[in-house]
Amino acid sequence: MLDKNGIAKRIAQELRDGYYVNLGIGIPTLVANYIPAGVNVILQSENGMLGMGPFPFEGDEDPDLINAGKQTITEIPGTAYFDSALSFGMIRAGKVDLTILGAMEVSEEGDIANWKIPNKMVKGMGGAMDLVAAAKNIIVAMQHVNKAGESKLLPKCSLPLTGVGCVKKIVTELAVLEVVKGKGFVLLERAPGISVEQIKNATAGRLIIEGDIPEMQLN
Amino acid sequence: MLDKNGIAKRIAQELRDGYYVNLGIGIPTLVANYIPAGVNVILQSENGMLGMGPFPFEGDEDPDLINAGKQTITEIPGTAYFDSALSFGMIRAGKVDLTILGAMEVSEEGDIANWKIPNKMVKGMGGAMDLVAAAKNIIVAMQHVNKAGESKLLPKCSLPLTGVGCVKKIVTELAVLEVVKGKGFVLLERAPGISVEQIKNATAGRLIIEGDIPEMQLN
Amino acid sequence: MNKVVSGADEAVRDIENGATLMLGGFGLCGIPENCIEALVRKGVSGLTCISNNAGVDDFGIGLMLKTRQVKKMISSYVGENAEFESQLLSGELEVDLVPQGTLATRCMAAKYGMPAVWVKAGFGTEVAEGKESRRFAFQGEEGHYLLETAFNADFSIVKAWKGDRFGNLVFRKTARNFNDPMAGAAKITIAEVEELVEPGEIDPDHIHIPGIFVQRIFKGNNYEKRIEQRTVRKRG
Amino acid sequence: MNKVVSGADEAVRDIENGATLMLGGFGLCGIPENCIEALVRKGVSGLTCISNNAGVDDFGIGLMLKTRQVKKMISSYVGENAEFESQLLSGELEVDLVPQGTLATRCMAAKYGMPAVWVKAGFGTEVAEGKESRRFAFQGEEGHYLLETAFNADFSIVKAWKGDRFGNLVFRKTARNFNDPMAGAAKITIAEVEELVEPGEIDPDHIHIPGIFVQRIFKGNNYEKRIEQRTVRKRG
Repeated sequence: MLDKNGIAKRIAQELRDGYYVNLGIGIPTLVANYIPAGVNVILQSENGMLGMGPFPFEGDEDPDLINAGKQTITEIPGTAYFDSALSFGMIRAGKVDLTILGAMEVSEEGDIANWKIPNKMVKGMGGAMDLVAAAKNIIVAMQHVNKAGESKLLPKCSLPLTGVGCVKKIVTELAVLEVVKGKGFVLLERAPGISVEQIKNATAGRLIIEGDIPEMQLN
Repeated sequence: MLDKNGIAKRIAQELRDGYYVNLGIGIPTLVANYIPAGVNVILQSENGMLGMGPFPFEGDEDPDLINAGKQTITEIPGTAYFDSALSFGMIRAGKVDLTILGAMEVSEEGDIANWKIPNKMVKGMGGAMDLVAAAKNIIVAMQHVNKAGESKLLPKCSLPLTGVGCVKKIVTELAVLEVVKGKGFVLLERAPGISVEQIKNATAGRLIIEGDIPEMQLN
Repeated sequence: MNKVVSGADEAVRDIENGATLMLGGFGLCGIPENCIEALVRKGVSGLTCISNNAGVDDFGIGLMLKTRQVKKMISSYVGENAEFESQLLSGELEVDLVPQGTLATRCMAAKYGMPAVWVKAGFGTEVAEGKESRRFAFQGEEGHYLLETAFNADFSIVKAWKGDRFGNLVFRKTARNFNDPMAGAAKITIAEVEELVEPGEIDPDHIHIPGIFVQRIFKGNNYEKRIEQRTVRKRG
Repeated sequence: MNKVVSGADEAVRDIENGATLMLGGFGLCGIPENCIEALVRKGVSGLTCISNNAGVDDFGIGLMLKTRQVKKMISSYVGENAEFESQLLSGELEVDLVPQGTLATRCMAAKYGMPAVWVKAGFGTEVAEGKESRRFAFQGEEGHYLLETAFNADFSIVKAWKGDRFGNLVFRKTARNFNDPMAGAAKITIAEVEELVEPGEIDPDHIHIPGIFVQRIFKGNNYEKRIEQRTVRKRG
C-alpha cells in the first residue's frame, strides 16, 4: 500500500519532458518532489504564473509571490507572470498538458466530484471546475476508499459533480487505473504488495481486469 | 466655407479636458493640430497605443511606432502600448470618449457609410465598423456634398453601411449639425459667410432649422 | 489628465449602500487594503462584492464582513473565516459561487465590452442550472459551453504596484491576478498603488493597464501584505 | 524546455499546402519577415492567411501573393498592392473582410479557448449577413451583438522583439498589435525574434506572451522593417 509520497512518486512517472503541468492542492503538490531526472516540466499556478519554483528559504518569503494554494513560493529563470483571465484562457484552450488533482469520488464514466458535500459548509470550487472542463489529460490522486471505508471509485458519483467525463487516470494507494468510457476502471498496475482481490474489494464501480496486472515499479 | 483645416478647427472645439479621442484618417487627423489651450486629451490609435505624439523629427522615425494610418509617430510621457484585442476591447467597452471620422454618406437616422463603393475595389473596413458600433460619441468630419455635387446628408444611405444609428454630430465645410433620431439633421451652426439657404440646398435629408442659426466662432 | 485623489477616503467617497463592487486580489495577495479600510470607516452597507475570495476574519474583505457591510459575495472560494460561515448559515449573507476562470472571464468580458461569453467550466454540474448551453466545435473538438454574462459592477477597486497620474498601472508577480481583468471592468475603477510616479517614468511597454481603464488613483499607505500560508524550506 | 529551432526554414518545415495561417503585424509593422521569406522559398501554396493586412507589392504577404501561394485572405484592410487587386478581380484570390476589432477578438477567442464571441461591430451591415445576432444589455445599455466564431488556424506566425528558449516573448511599441492575440491562437505558434536571450533575462513581469503559447522560436536575420508612410516634422 502506498503512502501519499508513494502516490506522488508514481504519478511523477506520468510526466514527460516539456510538459506544462498544473498541480492541485494536497498529494498533487508532492509530485513536484519526484520529477524524474532528465524530465523538464514547467509548473503552472492558476493564479497567474508559469515556472513555479520551490518554497523560499526562511526570510525570503514574498507576499506578492504565492501559488494557487496561497503558499509562498519562488520563481525560476524563465518564470512568467500573467493575470487570472489569461491563466484560465490557457487552461481552457488546452495549453496545459497535464492536470493532477484530488477527488472525493470518481465515476466509471470519468465524472469527478471534489468540491461540495451536502449539509457541510461549501467553500467553493475555486479553479477546479475550469481545470477539469478543459484539461486534455487529468490524473486524479486520491485514496481508494474514504474514511468510512467506502469506495471512491463508483458507478456514479453521489456527490455534486465538478466535471463530467473528464478523468483519464487515477492513482490511489492501491492501484493505477485508466478510465475508459463505456468500459469502466481499467486496472493497469497494483501497488507493491497489493492483490487484485484487494483492489476489487475496494472498487465499487466496474473494474476491468485484463490479463496479468503488473506491480508498480517505484524506485 | 471652411477648408479642411477649418473643419478640423471647429471639431477641436468639441474636445473636453480629459477626453480619450480616436481620430480617423484624413481631416480628423488634423484635429490634433487645433486642440484648445488648457484642454488635455489623450489620443488613442487603434493599432495599440494611448498617448500618440506628433510626427517624429526627420531621422527619428521608428518602424515599430506607427499609428492606425501607418504613419510614423512619436510617444509622449505617459504613453501606453497594448495589443489590438485590448485596443478594440477598450473601444467596445465605451472607454474612448470621442471618435472623429470621415464618411461618404450619413443618413438622418445617424447611419454611416464610409467603406465600400459598389463596383469599385473594396479595401476593407479596417477598424471603422468597430469604432462606430461602440463609441458613445461620434463626430463625422466630411464635405457636405460629393465631387458630383450630390448631398452626402441623406434620408437613407445609398452605399453599404458601416454602422447604424451611431453618428451624433457632423461638421462640414458649410455647417455643424446634430443627428437627432426621429427628427433628422438639426442645424446648429453655419460656417462663416454661409447662409441657411445654402445649407438647405446642400442637404438631401430632413434638415431641422429651429430659430436663428448662429455662425461658427473660429479663432 | 490628472486622476490622482488624496487617498482612499476620497477614492471611495461616492460608493453608496447597495453598490456592486469588484475587489482585486487572490487570497490576501494583491488586495486593495487601503480601500477596504476606507469602506469600513465609511460604513457603507448592503454591498455586493465580486472577489475571488472573502478574506480572513481580521483582514481583507473579512473586515467588511465583521461590520456586516456585505450583503452578497460572488466568489470562487470562500470560508477561510468563521465570520463568513456564521453569516452564511444564519442567512444574513448570500453567496454566489462561480468557477475561478469563469469569474475572471466575466470580469474580462465587461472590460472588453462583451456582454456574455461561452465557457466550458461547470457544464453538467449544478453551476449550469438555469443557464443556456450550446455545443460548439472548437479547433476540431466538439464540446458543451455555458453562456455566462459579463459582470455589471459600479466600482472596480484594484491594487497595483506602481501607477502614474494618467492611471497607467504595473503589477508585481502574482499580485496581478484578478486586479488586471477587473481594472476597467466597472463604470469607475479605483486603483491604489504602492508607488505613484510621473507619466513617462514607467516604460510604455511594461504597462499592464493603460490609464484609460482607471478613473481614480492614489498612493496607499502602511501595506501589511499579510501572508496566508507561510511555507519555507531550510537553508541547505 | 528548449523550443529554439535553427531558423525560419526549420520553423515552417511542416506547413503544408492548404494550411490556414495567422500572420502577425499591422501594415508592415511587426510582420514576421523571416518566416514569410521562408514560406516563399518553400513554395507552399493554397494558403489561407489571417492577417490584418496583405502587405505591399514587394514586401510582407505581398511576396506570397506574387508567387500565387495564397488562396484566401482574411483581413480588415487590403489592397495597398496592385497584385492583390488583380488577383482578386480575376477571381484567383478570395478575400474575407472582417472588422479589425472582430479580427483581433476572433484570434483572442481561439487563444482563450472560447469557441465564439458576441461583438457589436457590423450589426446592421452586410458583415452581419448570415450571422446569428442577439440583443443583450451590457452595463445597462441594450444593444445588438453578432456571434463571431474563434479562428481555427494550423499555425500562428508572430514576430516579437525579444524571446527566450522557453518561448517567452516581449514586443516593442506598436509592433505588438496582432502578434499578441495571435500568439497561442493556433495549434502551433512560431515566433521569430530580433533578440534571443536565456530564460531569466527578461523580467517575468515584462513578459507579454508566456512561453506556453509558443512552440517554436528562432532569432531572425536582416530585418528590413520597412516604413509604409514616412511622416516627419522639421526640427524647430
